[in-house]
Amino acid sequence: MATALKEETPEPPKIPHPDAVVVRFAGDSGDGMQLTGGQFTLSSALAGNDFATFPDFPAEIRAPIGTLFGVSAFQINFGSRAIETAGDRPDVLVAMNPAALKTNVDALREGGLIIADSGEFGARNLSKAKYESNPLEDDSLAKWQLLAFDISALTLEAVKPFGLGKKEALRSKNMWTLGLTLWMFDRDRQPVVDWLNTKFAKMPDIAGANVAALNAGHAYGETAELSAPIKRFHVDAAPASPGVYRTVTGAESISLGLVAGAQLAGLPIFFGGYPITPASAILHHLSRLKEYGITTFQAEDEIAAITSAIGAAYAGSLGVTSSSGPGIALKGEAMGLAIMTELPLIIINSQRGGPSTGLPTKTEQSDLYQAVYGRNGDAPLPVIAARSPVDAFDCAIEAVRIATQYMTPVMLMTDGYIANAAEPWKIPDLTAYKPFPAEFMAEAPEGGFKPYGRDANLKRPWVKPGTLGLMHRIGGIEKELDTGHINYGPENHQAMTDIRTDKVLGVADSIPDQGVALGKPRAKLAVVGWGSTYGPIHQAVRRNIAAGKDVAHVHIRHIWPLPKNMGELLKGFDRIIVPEMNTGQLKTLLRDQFLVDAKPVNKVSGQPFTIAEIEAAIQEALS
Amino acid sequence: MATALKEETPEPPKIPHPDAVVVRFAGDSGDGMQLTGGQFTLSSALAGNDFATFPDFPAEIRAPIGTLFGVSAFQINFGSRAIETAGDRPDVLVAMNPAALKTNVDALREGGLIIADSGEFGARNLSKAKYESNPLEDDSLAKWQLLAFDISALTLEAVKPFGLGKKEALRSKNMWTLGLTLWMFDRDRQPVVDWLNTKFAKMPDIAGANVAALNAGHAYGETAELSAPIKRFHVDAAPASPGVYRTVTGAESISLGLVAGAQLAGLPIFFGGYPITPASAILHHLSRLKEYGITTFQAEDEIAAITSAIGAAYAGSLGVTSSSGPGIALKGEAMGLAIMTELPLIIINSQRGGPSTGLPTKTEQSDLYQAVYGRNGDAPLPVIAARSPVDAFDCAIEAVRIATQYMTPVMLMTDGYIANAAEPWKIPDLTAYKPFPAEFMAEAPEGGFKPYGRDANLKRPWVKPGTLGLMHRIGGIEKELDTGHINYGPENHQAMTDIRTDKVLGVADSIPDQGVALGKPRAKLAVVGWGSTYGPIHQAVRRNIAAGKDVAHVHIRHIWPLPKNMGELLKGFDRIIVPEMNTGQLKTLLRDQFLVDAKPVNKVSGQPFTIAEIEAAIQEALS
Amino acid sequence: MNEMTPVKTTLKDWETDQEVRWCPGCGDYAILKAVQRTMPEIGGTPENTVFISGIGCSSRFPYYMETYGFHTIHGRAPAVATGVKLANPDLDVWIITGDGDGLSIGGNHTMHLLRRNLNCQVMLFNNEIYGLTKGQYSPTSREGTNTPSTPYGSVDHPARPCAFALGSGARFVARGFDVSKKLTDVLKAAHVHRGTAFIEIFQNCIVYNKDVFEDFASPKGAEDRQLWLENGEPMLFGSEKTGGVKGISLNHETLMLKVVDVADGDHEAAGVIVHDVTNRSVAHMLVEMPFGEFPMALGVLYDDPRPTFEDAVVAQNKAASKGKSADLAKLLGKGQTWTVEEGGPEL
Amino acid sequence: MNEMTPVKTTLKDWETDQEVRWCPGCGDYAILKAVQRTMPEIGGTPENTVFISGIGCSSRFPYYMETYGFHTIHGRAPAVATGVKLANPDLDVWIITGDGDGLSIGGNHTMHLLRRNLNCQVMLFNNEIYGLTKGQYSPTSREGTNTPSTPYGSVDHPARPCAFALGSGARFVARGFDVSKKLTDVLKAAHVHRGTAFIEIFQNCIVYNKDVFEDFASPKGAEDRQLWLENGEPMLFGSEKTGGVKGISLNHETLMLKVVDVADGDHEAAGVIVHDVTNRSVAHMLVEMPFGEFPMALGVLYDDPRPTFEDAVVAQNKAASKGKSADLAKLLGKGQTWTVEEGGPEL
Ligand SMILES: Cc1ncc(C[n+]2csc(CCOP(=O)(O)OP(=O)(O)O)c2C)c(N)n1
Ligand SMILES: Cc1ncc(C[n+]2csc(CCOP(=O)(O)OP(=O)(O)O)c2C)c(N)n1
Ligand code: SF4
Ligand code: SF4
Ligand SMILES: [Mg+2]
Ligand SMILES: [Mg+2]
Repeated sequence: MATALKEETPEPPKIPHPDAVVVRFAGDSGDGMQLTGGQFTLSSALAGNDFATFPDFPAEIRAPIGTLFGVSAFQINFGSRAIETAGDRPDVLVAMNPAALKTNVDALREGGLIIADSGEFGARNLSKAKYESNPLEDDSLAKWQLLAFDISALTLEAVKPFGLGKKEALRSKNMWTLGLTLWMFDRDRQPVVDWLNTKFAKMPDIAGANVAALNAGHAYGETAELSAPIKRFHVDAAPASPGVYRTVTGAESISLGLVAGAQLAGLPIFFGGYPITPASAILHHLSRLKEYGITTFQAEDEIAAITSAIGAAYAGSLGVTSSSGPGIALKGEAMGLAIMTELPLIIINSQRGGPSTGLPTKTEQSDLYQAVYGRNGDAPLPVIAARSPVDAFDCAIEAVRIATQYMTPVMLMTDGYIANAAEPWKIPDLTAYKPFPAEFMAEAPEGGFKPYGRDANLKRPWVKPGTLGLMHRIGGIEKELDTGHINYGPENHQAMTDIRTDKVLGVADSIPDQGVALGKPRAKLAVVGWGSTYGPIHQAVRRNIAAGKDVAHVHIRHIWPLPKNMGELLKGFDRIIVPEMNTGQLKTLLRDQFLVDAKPVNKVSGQPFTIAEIEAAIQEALS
Repeated sequence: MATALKEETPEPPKIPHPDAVVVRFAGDSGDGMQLTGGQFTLSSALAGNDFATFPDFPAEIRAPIGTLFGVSAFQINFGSRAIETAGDRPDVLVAMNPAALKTNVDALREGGLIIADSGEFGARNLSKAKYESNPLEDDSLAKWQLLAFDISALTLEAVKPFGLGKKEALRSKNMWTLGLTLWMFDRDRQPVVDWLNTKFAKMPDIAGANVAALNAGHAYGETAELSAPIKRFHVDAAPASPGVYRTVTGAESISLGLVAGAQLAGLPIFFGGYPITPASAILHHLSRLKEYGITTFQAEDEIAAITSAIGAAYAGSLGVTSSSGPGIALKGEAMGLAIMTELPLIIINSQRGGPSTGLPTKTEQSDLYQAVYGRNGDAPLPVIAARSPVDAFDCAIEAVRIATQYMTPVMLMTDGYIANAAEPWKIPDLTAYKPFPAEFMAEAPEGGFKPYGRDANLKRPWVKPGTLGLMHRIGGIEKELDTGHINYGPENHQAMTDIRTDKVLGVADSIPDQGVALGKPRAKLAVVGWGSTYGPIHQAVRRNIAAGKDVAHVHIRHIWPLPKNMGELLKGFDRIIVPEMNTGQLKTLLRDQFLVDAKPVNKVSGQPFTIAEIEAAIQEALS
Repeated sequence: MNEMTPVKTTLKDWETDQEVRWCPGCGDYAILKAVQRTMPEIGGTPENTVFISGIGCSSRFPYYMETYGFHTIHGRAPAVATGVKLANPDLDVWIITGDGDGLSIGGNHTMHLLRRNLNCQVMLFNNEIYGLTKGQYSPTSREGTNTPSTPYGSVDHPARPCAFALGSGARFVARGFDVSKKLTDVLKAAHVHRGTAFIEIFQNCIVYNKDVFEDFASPKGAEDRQLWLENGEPMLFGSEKTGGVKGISLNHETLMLKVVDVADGDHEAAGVIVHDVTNRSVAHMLVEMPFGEFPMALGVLYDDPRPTFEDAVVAQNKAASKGKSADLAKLLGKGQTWTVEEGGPEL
Repeated sequence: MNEMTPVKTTLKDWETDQEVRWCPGCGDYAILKAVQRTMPEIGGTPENTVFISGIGCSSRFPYYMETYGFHTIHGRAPAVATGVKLANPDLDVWIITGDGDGLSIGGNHTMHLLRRNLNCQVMLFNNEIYGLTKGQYSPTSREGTNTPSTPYGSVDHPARPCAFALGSGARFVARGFDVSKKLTDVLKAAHVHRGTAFIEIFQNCIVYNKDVFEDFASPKGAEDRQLWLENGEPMLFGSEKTGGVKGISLNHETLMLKVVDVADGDHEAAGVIVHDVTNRSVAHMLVEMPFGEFPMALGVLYDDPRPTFEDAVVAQNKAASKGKSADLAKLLGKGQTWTVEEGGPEL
């Protein structure tokens, strides 16, 4: 997380070199803040910084201009050292209008810098933002540094040559702001210029105007009269292992992981989806990748999405379906069918705030119960959780491996934060991944064909319809051992229930032991997490260790089955806390399985944990 | 459970008086075994016996005649002492054809009596039942007493006067058999005769034929040549508290409980259902009770069933919906809506074998996870489980009380065994139940109308559309404190999540402390159960206590929230076992909540536990 | 439709204090105003009116109506409405749904609502796109629609909402569009109809499916491209100044519709069909009449009431209860009973 | 329909070793035999044939066909079939469903299957009852049907499967009944049709809805009560010995159908409609033709192919992949990248 700028600048060098800075761009939904943030992120990447971002946009598509609920924000934490969170509190806040200032300024650290477009602080916008008086003029912002000037006017001025209408012209405001921030952080403009020219290749005027605005903002930094408290900073490149890097969001990374997994398994992908925030992005990504043997199907609802994927899996494809909480709830019955018919299927849950429709654009981890326990009957399936955008890639591959090697549906958990956040990603070398080709039975084996026969993993054979001589029938009624016929017998039901249970538990034989992400295996306190809480937990634990505290960070990828050493590992710690963005769900699993006194630390606000919150919880647990 | 007849007859009196006997009627689906069992049950009731029954019919509507999977059975355990299960092993088996013998004889205790219709043991039926030779003739049945005679012929003979076709005439076979068994157990025929005459009032011939068959069977017992090993028994009346009794099945009892609960709350009932085994019976019962202010709606699917009930609750009725596992899975998303909108709704789950379509006609307890954890988001709701047909009545009333007094959906758990089993029921005196009238807000209170304002129970007001001046909007998006407007704010979401959690936990303030059904509160071993395992657990624990063992039986009605003293109570026992007809679901709840080492005892065969199985588990736990 | 003593309300009485959260320029605004304009005219009372919606931009509607409102879950509004109406048949229920909400995930509930003929109004906002989820194609999107989920264009044949409604058994089918002056008339006719009144409203999603209805909805050339149906009136469109008056006629060979020129106002000579709102065969042809070759059929296409669901349910509940009392003790004591006398030892 | 090199199979090749578990006398037996008789005639190959069903008595069907089979969950067979067909378009897919499975819980999937026009056959066993759950009324049950869930008679208006199919965009709609000799012909026509072929088969549930179709299905009086449609043939029924030959004609005033007498075989004079399977307007009238006043329309009511869903999907997948390789490294390296040189300290 960012250390305050001041601290970073005790004496010269002319340009101070803080080891991390947090900047938040906030404006109207129409102001293009996500774009601005995206380009600033890219520039940070090219500058070799490590970083993490947090886009936070409104539920409304395009809320009326100037309203408080219409504010869209993008936060980036970039540094010359490892960055795992988007930062607790911004050092710099760019506020494009009063509503953006009102909704974001309290997050700004004391002494932080506000850059505001005074041109937008007219009476109308002020009242929309519920300001009695103009905060740029009364001294309500005293505890922060304030830089206010008429960015709107300056932009109009800059783009005049292109003779655009006012509305059009003002669209370049965000580029002006970006130009200024690029200057502030001593960044190269060229990549953005190139990006603008390709993006607006068909509209040279728009391209020109945006470039002009970008340059004007940059020039403004250069030439701004010295009286203004505007300073420059240079954040050095972060140490990173050599290689080619790109930025990746969780949604991209999961999509790419599925493609990679399918290639390692040698299978085509059938993706059955139905749009829902924040899961839709995966459907969108995969829809563009047809040349990778991917068929995407936008079904009439989530039930058709999963059942079509089950049909495709039956016919020999890797079945994938994806949704968020409410949609996953609708898929529950069909998951049971996939469990009973033992077909390879991946169910991706991009979690959002619940219950019910809840908070579609906010992040949460409250679907773990649903993932592990949320079906009728004894219906076990493996559950995997990604901890970050980059981690989602390997998690997706792992999900494909388990689904195909064990003939089972697998639940892959991510969340709204991971889905939208971006990280730098060292592009992996696929040859480093061991292939796990899926096998189809092509003819009856020794001793005859048994649709529900078993291999060492208790896996049943996968037979494609179209295979000569292996015709058979499957379905959702209890199956008979080996034959797969309908069977209501007591012994058979017990035996099949045991097989379904043991098969899933057996997956634990193929996964690595649970390690400790930071700290000692037998530390005084373990902070156990899963999913997107990785960043804040990791940073908080690192700081405590640095401060000499005996704390460890355990982060679980395999939620079910749990790694075999998990019980032993947990019993080694004196105390355990489990921070979750829910009311305490993983905690239930751990207490049930291992009878360890895992104490919940819960936050259910639709916002990620801050490092400070985890630090506080650690402190309390240690006292 | 029945003690073997022999033991009951050391020396005269002429008619032995065993304290309990188990009889199983088994035949083809077409043979009317369920009817026979039902009438025998009634006669046992009128004889003052306590009893429990277990109907076990095939999944097929009418399987082809004579097939093994077409066998339908009805077991009754009746005695002169308290009876809690249908009995582990029959003392008497009535087998109407080879398939019935084949599928049921192994359950018969050694030395038990077989009554078989030799007329049905022709080559065709024998091969359908996969018998090489006729078991009535080879000595494969040696370890049992065998009474075989041509019931078909005897029936045809008896009903000749009514000049029915052969097919028609043979339909009376079951009455012949019933007549014989009534004789065996020294019972009065008149009630059955009356029942036949009313049932077939419109078809006097049929009525006459059935009565004739009944009498013939009875007479056969009287006159059977003494050589035959046929004995009579008299099972005395069981002690019972004075009052008027009837028999009741779980499905009836839940329906009646809902009606009673609605009257205590002063509300009309809206029941939205969709047929599914074994839940349909509740829809059927309620459909006949329109004069009790009940509207039943057979919806197009389970989702429409629950959402229509939510709509009705919104409009001021008690909303009720009912299904079994797969259907409950489909209702998950809508349950979230009821939780978010805080409307009174009862969701009844008549559990059956799972996962997926599973074993529709078999009983199981494997939906507890789904009930407590099976929704997206943090979505708490109270869960209640009935332990027997009679208990289901009070459970239904309790569900109505909680739903209306706390404005919350409530899940009421029963299962296929309870739904179909019959018990004697002392008809309750409704004046003994305290009314809990539901309140509707009719006008804005002091301080203005707050759709999401709270009372002491954290309950929000219930306002009927149509109420002047209280117009408001509700929905599934996170609500704002008090106003109920849409609100995505972090603090608000945290606060609302806490309120939803605390409101449900608060229900514990209104429920009795958990008691001990049998044995001492601080016993060496507690056998903790829920739902329909009550009978076998209770009997097994009783026997162990009788044998001087320090064992207790704890049976939980309130699954969530758990009674406040539960942790304390459980921690008082040295050891805890939890027998469940699932892979260990209540056990998860107890271990998570109280960190007690509750050990699972699981049976997932679609059949209830036998007392012997629980006894074995107790023995193992004590050793 | 719903009998109530007409009370005087004004448009303002039907507005809430909630900020309207649709995109600037969204067609939903016009529809909202049209409804708020309609309510006073039909003598509606806010407290007896309930707006029930699913999920979607359109489904935000209830928050902006000063009535009772229920913003339910995706696709389920018709089922919720059925419960509301059966619990209280006196309420005036309006269902607000979208082409995704009502025809994709909710298609089955829409079908059964129409089949049962619950007495309510269904306003289906058809913008041929999923607005709220940021622009994926919907079941009504035209073939080849480029969206985030169909980057190469959609391939499935679009559903025809009105044809689907008729096939499901609808007894009232109408069409309008967001900015049309005549929308209020359509809404009034829908409200007068006893039974499920299905109204497809073409709505401009300015952000994700801009102006797809311009070809007939735009004022210029409107008379040539819009066929406004009036019961008892010939099916005429076009005008002298715009290439002549035309009419819809039937080819009695093929039994298909065709466009005919109407010379000096003599529509009979031209064999123009006179609109009979109760003619189901013609209704089928009108809802499937391909736009382009034909104008867009608007207004009340079909209106032929039959008994409503809640009337039948209420009537049966009444009849079945007749002469019976809600005596619980009697119910509990039903069937064969027996008495255990005093004295027997307690259990 | 599905191209495959005809191979010789016999009825026996299509039977499984599983005991058939329907009630004795159930209409399902006859339908099973009809299908097993049809498969050899259409040159089907068991290994390329897949029967996919939901839940219900009818949905037990796949267990009795010696092909690939999937007994899925209630109402979802069309969606499962869509996945199967998109994963392998060469398979010959038959969907088996019931009036509850396909029109109640599964109505929406049926609608979207028809709209998209997946190339498969849908056999909807309409017994106007929920058989497997022991006899509750279904969406096709006639008003007043007494069942355990409607002890006072059902009150909702029944759905018309074929009308629903047409409204959903069906391009092939046919009708038959369980014991009809002509059922195999209908099945063959359905199989020849490229696209979703919807077949409503009236089926006698002897246990819970006995003989509800007897009024037209019973052999006696059949020619008066059954109108078997043949493309290009006049719509004739009845016979000289049974009160005269009759035909279906159109009242050109009301545009409604009517029954006319045909004098000495001159159907033209009587204005009897000549059946054109591609005429959608007439199809709409036929599917809604009320039985009693009219005979029951049977056979192929409508057959007018249009492009299928899987053809479009496959074509687009091909086109989009054209000239592109599935180079994963290229995909991973997409977009703006940067390189960290050797030497920088490891993280
Ligand atoms: C169960 C469920 N699935 C998916 C979604 C996501 N979702 C919300 S609205 C919507 C479709 C909206 O389209 P439409 O009904 O046409 O309304 P519009 O926004 O176009 O007005 C979807 C898919 C959801 N909220 N719930
Ligand atoms: C999700 C779900 N809901 C309900 C059921 C119970 N159920 C099984 S079949 C059926 C209806 C069967 O009717 P139909 O489709 O007409 O088939 P039929 O038995 O009449 O051939 C129902 C309600 C189920 N198995 N699954
Ligand atoms: S996305 Fe489209 S439909 Fe939704 S509010 Fe914006 S313009 Fe209207
Ligand atoms: S219940 Fe009816 S449909 Fe089902 S098998 Fe029996 S006769 Fe056939
Ligand atoms: Mg839409
Ligand atoms: Mg049926």
